[in-house]
Amino acid sequence: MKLKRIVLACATTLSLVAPALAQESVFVPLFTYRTGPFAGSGTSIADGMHDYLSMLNERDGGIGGVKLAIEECETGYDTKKGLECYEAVKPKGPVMVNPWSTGITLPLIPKAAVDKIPILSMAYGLSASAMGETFPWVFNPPDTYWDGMSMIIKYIAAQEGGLEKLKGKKIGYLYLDAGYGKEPLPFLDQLSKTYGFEQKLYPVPAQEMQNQSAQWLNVRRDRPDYMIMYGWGAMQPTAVKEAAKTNYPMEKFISIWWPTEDDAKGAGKEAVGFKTLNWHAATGDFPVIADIRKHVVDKGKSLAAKDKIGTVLYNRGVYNSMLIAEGIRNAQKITGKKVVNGEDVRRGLESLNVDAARLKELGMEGFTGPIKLTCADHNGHRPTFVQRFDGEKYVKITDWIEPMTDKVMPLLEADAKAYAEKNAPWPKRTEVCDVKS
Amino acid sequence: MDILYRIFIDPFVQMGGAPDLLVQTLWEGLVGGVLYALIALGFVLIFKASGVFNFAQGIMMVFAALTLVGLTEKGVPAPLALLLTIGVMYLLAVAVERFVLRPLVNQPDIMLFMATFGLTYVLIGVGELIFGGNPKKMPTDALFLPSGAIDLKILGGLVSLQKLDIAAAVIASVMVAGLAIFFQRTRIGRALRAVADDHQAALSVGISLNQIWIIVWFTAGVVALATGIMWGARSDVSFALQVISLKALPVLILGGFTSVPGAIVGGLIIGVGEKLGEFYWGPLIGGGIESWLAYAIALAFLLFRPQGLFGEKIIERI
Amino acid sequence: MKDDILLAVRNVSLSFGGVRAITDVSFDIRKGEIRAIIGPNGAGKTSMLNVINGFYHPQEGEILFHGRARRRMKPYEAASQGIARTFQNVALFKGMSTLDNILAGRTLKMHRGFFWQTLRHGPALAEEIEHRKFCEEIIDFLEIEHIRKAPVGSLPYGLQKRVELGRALAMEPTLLLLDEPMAGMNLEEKQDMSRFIIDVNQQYGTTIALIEHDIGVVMDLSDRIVVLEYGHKIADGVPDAVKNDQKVIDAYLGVAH
Amino acid sequence: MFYREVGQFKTTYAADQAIFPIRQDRIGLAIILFAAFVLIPLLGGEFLIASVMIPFLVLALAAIGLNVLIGYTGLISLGTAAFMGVGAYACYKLSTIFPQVNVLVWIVASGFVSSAVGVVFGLPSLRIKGFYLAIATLAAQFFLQWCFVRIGWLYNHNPSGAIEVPGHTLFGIPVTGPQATPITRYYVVLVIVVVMTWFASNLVHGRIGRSWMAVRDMDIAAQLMGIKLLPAKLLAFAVSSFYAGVAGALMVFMWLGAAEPEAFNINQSFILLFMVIIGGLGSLIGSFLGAALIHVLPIIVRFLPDALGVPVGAATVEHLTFVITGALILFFLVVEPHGLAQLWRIAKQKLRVWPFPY
Repeated sequence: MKLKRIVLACATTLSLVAPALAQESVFVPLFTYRTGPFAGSGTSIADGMHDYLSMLNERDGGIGGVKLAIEECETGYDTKKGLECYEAVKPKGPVMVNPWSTGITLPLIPKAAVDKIPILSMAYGLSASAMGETFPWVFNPPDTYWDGMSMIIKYIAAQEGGLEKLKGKKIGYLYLDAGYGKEPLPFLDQLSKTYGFEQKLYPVPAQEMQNQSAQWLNVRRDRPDYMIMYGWGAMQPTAVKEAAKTNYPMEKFISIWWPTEDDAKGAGKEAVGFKTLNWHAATGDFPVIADIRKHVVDKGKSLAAKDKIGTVLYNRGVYNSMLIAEGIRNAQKITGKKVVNGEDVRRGLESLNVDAARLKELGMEGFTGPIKLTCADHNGHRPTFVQRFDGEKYVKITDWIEPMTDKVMPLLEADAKAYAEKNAPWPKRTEVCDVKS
Repeated sequence: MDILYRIFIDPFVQMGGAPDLLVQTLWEGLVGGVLYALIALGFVLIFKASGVFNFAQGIMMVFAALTLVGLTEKGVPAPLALLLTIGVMYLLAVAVERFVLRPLVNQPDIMLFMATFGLTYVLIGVGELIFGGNPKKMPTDALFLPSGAIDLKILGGLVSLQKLDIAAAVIASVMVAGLAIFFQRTRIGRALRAVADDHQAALSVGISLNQIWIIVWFTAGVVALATGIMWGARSDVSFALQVISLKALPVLILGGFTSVPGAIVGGLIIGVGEKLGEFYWGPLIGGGIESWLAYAIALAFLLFRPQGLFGEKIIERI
Repeated sequence: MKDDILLAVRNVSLSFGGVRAITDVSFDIRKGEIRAIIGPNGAGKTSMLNVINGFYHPQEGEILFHGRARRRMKPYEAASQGIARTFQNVALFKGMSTLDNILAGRTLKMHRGFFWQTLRHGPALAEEIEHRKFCEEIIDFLEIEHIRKAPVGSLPYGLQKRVELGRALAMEPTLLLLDEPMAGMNLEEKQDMSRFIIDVNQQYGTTIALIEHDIGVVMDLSDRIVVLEYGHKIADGVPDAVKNDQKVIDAYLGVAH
Repeated sequence: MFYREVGQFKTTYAADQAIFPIRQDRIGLAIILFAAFVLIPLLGGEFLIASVMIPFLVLALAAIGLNVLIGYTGLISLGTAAFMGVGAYACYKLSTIFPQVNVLVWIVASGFVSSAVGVVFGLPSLRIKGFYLAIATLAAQFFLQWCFVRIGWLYNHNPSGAIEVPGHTLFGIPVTGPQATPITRYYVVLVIVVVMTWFASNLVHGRIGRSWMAVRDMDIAAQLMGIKLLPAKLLAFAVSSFYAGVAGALMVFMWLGAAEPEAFNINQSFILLFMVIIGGLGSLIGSFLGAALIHVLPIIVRFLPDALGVPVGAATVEHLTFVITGALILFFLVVEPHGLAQLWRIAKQKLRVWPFPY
């Protein structure tokens, strides 16, 4: 037992030493996963998040004259390590956490209100947490997975010439057999009944991500008119390859917003035509990226590989950090404080309003669309577009597609209510509201 | 009644109704089975010669493929990278012999088994440390592996055979044949068989056990490399492959731990069995049963024939 | 005379996949005697013991214990009827101490269930201590007090044999089977072991069947001897009779038939 | 000097049959318990309690369960995490179906559910052993994990597919959910772990423990002692799964707060196996030492370079942890196959004769 005590002693001292941070800074921890089975996606996201915030520090001296203290904590996409990261950063007074894993987000949701640390789970996590009245501390802009599904269906309908033309069509749904992939199932079911299309389900178990031939044999048998994918990590390149092998028409294969360029590239020329949703650009031709190059990358302060800058997931990291930064800036504006805390940033995020003019100031004109959150709506339900893989990169091919918010909202409301009931006693919202919608 | 119909009749109706799909399913199963068989082959080689149940065989496959891809990504021409990787596998064999097998000789089997867990973790760590954890693409063209498919218009439908899969089957057969010749015809091969039969006997004819272990582990390493290339070309090379490689374990139960033909036949049975199961029966219980079906087949097998397909009946001596 | 017989082997035949190990052997063991089974290597002696305590099930013939016939019996059933055993190559529980090995022999005599075991207080502890006392007596008897707490894996061979005997005695057997109890021992150790065997037989009245290669020891120790060769019984009787039996002499001297 | 048993004569077998016959050991145990119950909650920071101590205790409990199977009975299992999952899901279901019963009751009750499942998957152990059994337990691992994903009833059809822990109270104090302070949760875990460790210690030192070890060391001879193999092995499976199940319930209810099926994946099973190997097969203290080492190692590897002022990338730290874990396994197997527990024993032996080793 002696060894244990020594080890514990070490850990104690370390946890006491660590919070010795400069007072005049805002602490932003970044949970990242540069290791583990999903490192391929995680590395780019981590770099994008890190580089944008570093750029603000280098270029502007932080936000509102306060430096950002950025600290990465490696989760390896593992829930247990993620919680450990949370406990490790908690004493240092983080203004928010970005769990970057649904598994880590779920246990943090009830803690957020108690620890006064807002959660920004950008387009992942618990869909119902879009309901700000039930989840005042959780934000998941700009879309939920249900929004995503509705936009894919709308895109498919547009190809067919209208929602009523979906009748009698067969739509296949290939998904990671985990909470994330299964979440849209009830919604898809509802849509199929409404519009009269037939849904075909192809679950891929997490440990069989790279062994999908059985699922694709089923695809061959069922011959769906369109395929929708909610994949993750190594599941995505494997699916694209299998689609090519099965001679599935790539133009009719549409994914939610997670695949990278590399995921498609693996299948070579055959992957041309593969489509994904997105809400931001997938190139580096924007002033904001130029600034990152100038202030961070060229100074050797970035871990990112040069050719990954401006790719889908790098830009997603940038977008995520933009939300972080704007939330902090807003908080400063509302409270008049320079050094804001978690409670302030919660208000800042809730009154987030990044309009076209603000995007232009940020050097993100055309990079993404405006977003506005309210106390009731912590998501935004922003439109997305479809991008098509051209063999090298993704090219935007549609205009903005609005989600079926009218169909999604009742589900979200019901889910939020069910969550609060199952987790009774769930606290009633008492937090102040700065922006009534 | 309906449920009985769907379990016992409907799948066969489907098979008869679309024979091309049945053939395609069988083919996919066979190809998957060949890859399982190759991993199992590595196990068998090592188990026969050193009595070690090498849990790290799966990770050796990933490690070998990762080394190859990592080197080509760093700009090494593919053929040279292949040679270098083979060299790395040799060094690995030497290191394993020196730091794991030699100190643990005469320890209970279970100790050696657990040591290979340690080896697994070391290999994962070292591999990621050097080459990073991102999934990597296998440079199939540079390795002269074919791509594309042969589409056969038979059975009133289409059966599509990937050239890559055909190549995998051919390479696997060549490798098995090569190993068979190696074991039957060469001096070292005969020595290896002698070790398998009796360590003492092998020592008495003047063969160094240490050398034999190195050779066996190296051979298993090369088999692992070939498997890694094949699987890496089908999907990407990443550490997530390791969990799939565990499927070689039920193959071993079917084939027996010491039988090379057993590994191959077992691999094919598991490969075909799980594809048929997933394709025809999986949808009945929600699909995704592939993750455990192989183990269930093996378990059922264990209860009726614990010694495997080709193993000899074990008589307990007291 | 009938009541006198503890165990009877009747026309037993045993084969493994066509290889005959024992062919039509019959003999009996009387209460309280020391019965030796001898024969050259491969004569089927150990197989015979394995049949008696239920490891092997003979294809033909039967075993009567306490006059009751049985065909298929599990080893633990044999144990619960009072048949204990030592092995040719010591089969101790190597990871456990001497004391624990001997206590393991008391398993059948301990009855406190799972619930009390988890508490290890009250009845369970009382039982544990009661059996500890019994085992200490055996330890005293076998003169192995000094290695009470030592792990048996590290003990010298002679002592391991003694611990194994102790473990068998802890079962308070009615019939004790000893498979080469003196193999690999020096003269002094053999004398000790002989003394223990005789003492066990006389003090506790335990019936003993033993296999031994040292003919001298066998002649001294045993009341009656059965001789096997190639799975057949070739002689049965008191030591003097067996010693002078021509077939036995031939078998041991390797004279061709 | 102070660690001496000289002069401590045992006059009864009762004293000698005690689990800690040497007085200093009993004092040491008292000190450890004092530290665990008083010092750590008093002095430790929230991080130490929530992210080091609670996980350590939960993992140690699971490791004890696995050690019963591997270390004491010699049956290899690669499916411990799945049995933890059974406990966790059972506890979730029981506490949502009967919310009026205290959750602590269900945490213990879920152990019995896990136990029952463990016995079912332990049945093949009669016919197969060694590596074969290890592979058979993989079937349990993958099948049960599939059930956690596929059977919606198990997670009350939550759209997230995960089980979430609502707040429960004990005597008005919140013990689960976000309102429960780490100290409260720590005490709950600590009490359960201490009591269950005491039970385990009693079991392995008595008749049942001896019959397990007998089966492990020489199953043939064990049968001759009147030990029936199947009941002994099944009991080991039952007890082992019970411990794993309670540990799993504690993991979700007291540590994580919500869990997806992935929390019970095969890597978790492997990590528990490593804890048992490194800690020491067939040693309860070893289970604690192994859990401490494996759990704390990544934390140290993460913080040490920082503390020393050497910046190391987060990814590198993770990779290094893998290498070090693997190397430690090899090291212990080669140098000290009985694990940390044996080092502990040797240290005690040295202390016994110190300062005059001859």
